[in-house]
Amino acid sequence: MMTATFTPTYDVVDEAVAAGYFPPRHPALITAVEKLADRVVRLTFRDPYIAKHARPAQFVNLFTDDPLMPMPRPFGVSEVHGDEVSVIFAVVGKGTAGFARLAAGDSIDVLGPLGRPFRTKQAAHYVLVAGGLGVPPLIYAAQCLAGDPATRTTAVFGYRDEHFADRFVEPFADAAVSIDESEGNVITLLDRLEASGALHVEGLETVILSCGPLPMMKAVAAWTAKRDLACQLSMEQRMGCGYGTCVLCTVDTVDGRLKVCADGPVFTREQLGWGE
Amino acid sequence: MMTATFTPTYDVVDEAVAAGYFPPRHPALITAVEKLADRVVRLTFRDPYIAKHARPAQFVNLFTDDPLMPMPRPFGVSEVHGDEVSVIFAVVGKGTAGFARLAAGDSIDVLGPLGRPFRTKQAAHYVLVAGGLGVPPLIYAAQCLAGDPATRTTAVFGYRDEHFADRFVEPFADAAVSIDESEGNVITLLDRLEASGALHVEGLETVILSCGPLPMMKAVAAWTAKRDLACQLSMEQRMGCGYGTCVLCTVDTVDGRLKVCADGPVFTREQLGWGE
Amino acid sequence: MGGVNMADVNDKHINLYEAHEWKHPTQVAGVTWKNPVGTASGTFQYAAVRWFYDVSQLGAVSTKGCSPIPWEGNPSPRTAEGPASNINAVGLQNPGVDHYLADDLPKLKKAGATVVANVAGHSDDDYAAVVAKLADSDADMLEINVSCPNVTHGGMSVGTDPVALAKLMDRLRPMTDKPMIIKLTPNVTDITVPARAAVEHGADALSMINTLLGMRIDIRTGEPIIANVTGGVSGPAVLPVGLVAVYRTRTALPEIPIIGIGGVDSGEKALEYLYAGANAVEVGAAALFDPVAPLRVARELDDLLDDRPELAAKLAAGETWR
Amino acid sequence: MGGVNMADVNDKHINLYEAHEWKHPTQVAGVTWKNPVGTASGTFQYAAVRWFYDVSQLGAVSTKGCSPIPWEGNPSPRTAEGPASNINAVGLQNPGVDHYLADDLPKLKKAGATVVANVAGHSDDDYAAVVAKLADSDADMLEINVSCPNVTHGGMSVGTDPVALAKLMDRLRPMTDKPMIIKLTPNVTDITVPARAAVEHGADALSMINTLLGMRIDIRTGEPIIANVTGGVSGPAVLPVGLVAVYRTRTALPEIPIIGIGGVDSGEKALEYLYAGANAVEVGAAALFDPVAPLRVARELDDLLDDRPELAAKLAAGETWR
Ligand SMILES: Cc1cc2nc3c(=O)[nH]c(=O)nc-3n(C[C@H](O)[C@H](O)[C@H](O)COP(=O)(O)OP(=O)(O)OC[C@H]3O[C@@H](n4cnc5c(N)ncnc54)[C@H](O)[C@@H]3O)c2cc1C
Ligand SMILES: Cc1cc2nc3c(=O)[nH]c(=O)nc-3n(C[C@H](O)[C@H](O)[C@H](O)COP(=O)(O)OP(=O)(O)OC[C@H]3O[C@@H](n4cnc5c(N)ncnc54)[C@H](O)[C@@H]3O)c2cc1C
Ligand SMILES: Cc1cc2nc3c(=O)[nH]c(=O)nc-3n(C[C@H](O)[C@H](O)[C@H](O)COP(=O)(O)O)c2cc1C
Ligand SMILES: Cc1cc2nc3c(=O)[nH]c(=O)nc-3n(C[C@H](O)[C@H](O)[C@H](O)COP(=O)(O)O)c2cc1C
Ligand code: FES
Ligand code: FES
Repeated sequence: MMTATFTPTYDVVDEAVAAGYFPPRHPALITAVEKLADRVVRLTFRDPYIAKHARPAQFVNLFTDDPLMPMPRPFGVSEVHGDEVSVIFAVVGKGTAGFARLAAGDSIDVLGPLGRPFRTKQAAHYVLVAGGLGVPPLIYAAQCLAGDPATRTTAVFGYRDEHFADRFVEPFADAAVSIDESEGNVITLLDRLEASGALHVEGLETVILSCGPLPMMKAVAAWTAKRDLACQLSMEQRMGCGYGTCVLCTVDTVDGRLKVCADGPVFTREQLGWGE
Repeated sequence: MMTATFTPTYDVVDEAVAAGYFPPRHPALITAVEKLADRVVRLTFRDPYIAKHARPAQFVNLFTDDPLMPMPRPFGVSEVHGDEVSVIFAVVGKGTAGFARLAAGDSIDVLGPLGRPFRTKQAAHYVLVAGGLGVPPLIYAAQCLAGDPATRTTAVFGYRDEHFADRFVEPFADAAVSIDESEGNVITLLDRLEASGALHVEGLETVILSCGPLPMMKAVAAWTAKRDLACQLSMEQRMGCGYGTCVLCTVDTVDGRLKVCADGPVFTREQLGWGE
Repeated sequence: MGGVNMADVNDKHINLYEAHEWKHPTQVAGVTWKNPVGTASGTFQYAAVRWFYDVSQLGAVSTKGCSPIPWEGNPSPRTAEGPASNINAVGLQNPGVDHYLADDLPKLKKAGATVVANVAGHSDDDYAAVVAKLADSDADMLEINVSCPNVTHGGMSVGTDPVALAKLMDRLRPMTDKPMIIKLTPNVTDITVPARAAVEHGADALSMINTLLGMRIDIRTGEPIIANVTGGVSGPAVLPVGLVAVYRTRTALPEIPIIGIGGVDSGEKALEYLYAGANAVEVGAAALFDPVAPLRVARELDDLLDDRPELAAKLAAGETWR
Repeated sequence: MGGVNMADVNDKHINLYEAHEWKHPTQVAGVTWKNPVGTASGTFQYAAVRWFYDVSQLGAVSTKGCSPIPWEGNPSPRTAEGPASNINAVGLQNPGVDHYLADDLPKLKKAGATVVANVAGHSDDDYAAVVAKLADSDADMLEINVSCPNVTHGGMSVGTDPVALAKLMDRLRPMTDKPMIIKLTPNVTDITVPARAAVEHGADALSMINTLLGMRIDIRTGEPIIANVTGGVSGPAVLPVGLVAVYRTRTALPEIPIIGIGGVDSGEKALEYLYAGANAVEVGAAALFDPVAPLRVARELDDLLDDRPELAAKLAAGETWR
């Protein structure tokens, strides 16, 4: 009842931008909510600013409308179509349970895009290695790189069971393979790709971009270290603000404790001191 | 979004009653919300249990759906039609502001009916003296007494400006007069009625039932004391629970500090030690 | 167009009025509670609650603070709302221990409740007078409230002073064999200090937390809303403060039974207290917002414990998670 | 069918990006703030906030606690959510006072901000080392944080001990003429005791409250969510506790300037602090949930003070409501 409905009396995004600032938290109109798998949901909202500016591995803070849960919920952008932005999330707690109950026509408060993206300027063969709910930034990386003739992308996705994201990444990636726990994990796939020569693209360096559970990312880092492949990892940490003001989201790096939200979420294997 | 919508998966009221208990807090469907005057709203909800059991001066706790505001908001029942219950309230703070934004089709959590009603068993001429937002219990008293041929009712309502409740009480009361601050107050009216002889009904004792701001009720008590008329006053106090468990809602009486919610809200002039 | 409607995302329906076999009892200082959920003192009056549910279904009921003679408490208004909280300044109004013994207690025992008799005092003599009368009563446990923030003598002034608390304990302890719970205040720097004083001087159990000192101001008048100016904050907002009190006390005093209180309004929050090291919990302000809240919490917890057999077994044996 | 749609019931639209003439300044220990709203230390970093608004528009900005050398703070996770609150256990991670003097402070001054430099320490020597370096800096005021609950030495251990606090004050006071604010913790029985110690030993102003000790437990694992186990609770939930701290301190120490902190996320809540006796307020956790919250609070308050000329006049003159 006291829920904010989507009746923007003024456009806070435009006003902020016109004054030379980054948009503050503001409501966005939800255009679609779909269940992808057991407790996995894809939510799309209309936000021209975020749609225009978001880069792969950047995330958005979503806010519940329950004031008992005021903290930001960060989610990686998974796709952008026109001025619509999608995220894919797992229902893990009360906040995501609430988001899963939303429907097209509702509104949701957002802040973003936040964080530093994967570095993908270089012409390369980007191997997009994701596990579980690490898929969103890599779907979006595939989407952004799809337009770039100088690069190649291969998606390597590992799931617990349902392959819920294959259909989102396949239209964008040059190649896509996936696996679930009944068969193995992303390392199984990487080994297979290596054996078949599919990792190697003539004239292009192979760069691994990865996101997923910590043990998976450590395994990927180790795997790439052995082969001396460049490896960028998108990290998660509990956040206070998501925009760099509170130092609540640190990760231990060789340069000390850095903010996942503002120094990351993307760190190189070398920064994390992994797999050496 | 996390707002409880009215999709009762089970009927908590029926289950409680079947088990021999009073219904706990439960959602009710709102059927109408109307603005009566500046910052004065009439809200109607469907609640067969409350509709059946409520007596005049009993109240219902309404709850906001904002968990930052968990405390009950008590409101006197103003009318019952079929299984629909109305309250009339002023927008004074954030809770009532939220209630004013509700619309038919929304749901609201309620608990009730609570408190002890006016005692109206006796055949009498009930003079219903209300000021401002004290009108609801007296409208309902008029409604309940309208069916009783052994009683007469005269409504005496005082307003700050708009006479927003006359049209609700007039169908029920045998006589109704009202006034606003530009002209005087309820004492002005009582004096006029007395002078015209309209307070006196052959064979019936005159009993004053009153509700309104404290200074008004004290003036009414003094007025009735001088004339040795019976006077029942419906009191207000900030409440914690509304059903007698917390002792947060006391009023000073000659018998000590009593609970407005469970010993009242109706107290006699004698109990309050007023107007002696 | 519609939102996702996942069964497991929706709240489970529990019919509170169906007969229920309690699956997971607990022990507090040797007293068996049929489940780990009680009511918190001051938010439970039998005369009010009996219309809403069968009070024997709770783990225990802690009754309103009881003084040697009737107390009238503080003037009104006695309450204000905080963000996700209630602020109360009852000031321990109650009809006195004789009334309690003649009326509330026998009715509660007749109804089958496990009764924790909460004891209030303005002085050591007051506490002693009440304990003397309750010593041979039917109450199952005594809970000494040395933590009320709304009285100028006794209450919190004892609970924040370990020396005064030890002295009080030395006086009360020999007076009864009944399990004696000491109820502590969070308005201290380190709650383990009074906790230790209480335990070293004979407390059988501790309950915590009582309310946090707080107030609100009416911006229309610029004046405090509560007549007594300040009151005690309770309800959802205080949950993290209650949890830390239990956790730290459990760490400092591994053996003492603890009743966790503060902001419990769901089985999940009750469970947090149990994981923090409590033997049981009590539900306070939540019962003001919905009379049946304590019973609902108990039912939700009973189901949550099904999936946690190790914790459930410990509780049943009078042990705790940590 | 539709609900009532009353203009006066809806929230007023304030365009934060429009140029605004501040109408109601305040004075804190002789320093003019262009409005009574600052940021609370630890929730404001210029490098992050400058993208969102012009920081010179705030009454003042209190910067992150600054230590003699860079500190790495506590391990992660450092935060959990409470009901209507944030729980933080940063442990004062910061790049040290030299970095502050070389980087943050000059940038803030250049941006036109009124700067309150917040000082952290694990020992009296630490505090003294930082104050020595800030003594001749461009900072407008110093705020000595003797109230952090997330460090084992210094922080709250000083703020809860009036003797230690007096000793620290005696050491720091002669080192600088800059207005010195002492930031106090609510994790005490009576905040007026350290407040008085600070004032009697030379504090120019007090700020309160820092965070309340709290924790959460993950019911999936049974373990504390925060690596450091406990953290500090802030945000809407702590409002009543902050108000009582200010009110009681104002009553005990009628002359000392006070900055009210804790749960401020609207002009109305800021106003409550002013009525409680504060000269100004700071906005903390609210800025985590929306970067522009401090500016919005300032704008809302500026309008609310229009209708309260007596309060506004007092603030402008360096006086307080009570
Ligand atoms: C940069 C970043 C990107 C992310 N992208 C995705 C994504 O694309 N898809 C996805 O499913 N999840 C993603 N996550 C994790 C996601 O933020 C959490 O699952 C979510 O916040 C949980 O919210 P909740 O209310 O359901 O959980 P609750 O446990 O109820 O939340 C309580 C608090 O803890 C925080 N929290 C709980 N779990 C996590 C977690 N694993 N990481 C960070 N904060 C947490 C919440 O944000 C909230 O503040 C991302 C996290 C980060 C840091
Ligand atoms: C028995 C009883 C019957 C009432 N009947 C009516 C009625 O028919 N119509 C009507 O307009 N008002 C009635 N009131 C007053 C009504 O309850 C308050 O105006 C309302 O609770 C204010 O809520 P709020 O959220 O807008 O105010 P806020 O100030 O935001 O509320 C904060 C808290 O203070 C309490 N509160 C604030 N003002 C009052 C008050 N005057 N009395 C009691 N509690 C208060 C609220 O319930 C809430 O717990 C009645 C009060 C009582 C005790
Ligand atoms: C209205 C009210 C009255 C209370 N009275 C007492 C009391 O008499 N004795 C006591 O020990 N605690 C008393 N308390 C404190 C509660 O028992 C409990 O410790 C506190 O409210 C925290 O729990 P909660 O957050 O679940 O409310 C009272 C609390 C409230 C809200
Ligand atoms: C993430 C975080 C970091 C903080 N760091 C500091 C600090 O370095 N120094 C300090 O004095 N207070 C610090 N605080 C306390 C705040 O300044 C403020 O006193 C407290 O959060 C209460 O205000 P709030 O409810 O508005 O957040 C911190 C608070 C938070 C949430
Ligand atoms: S979450 Fe606040 S700095 Fe990263
Ligand atoms: S409001 Fe709780 S006893 Fe009256």
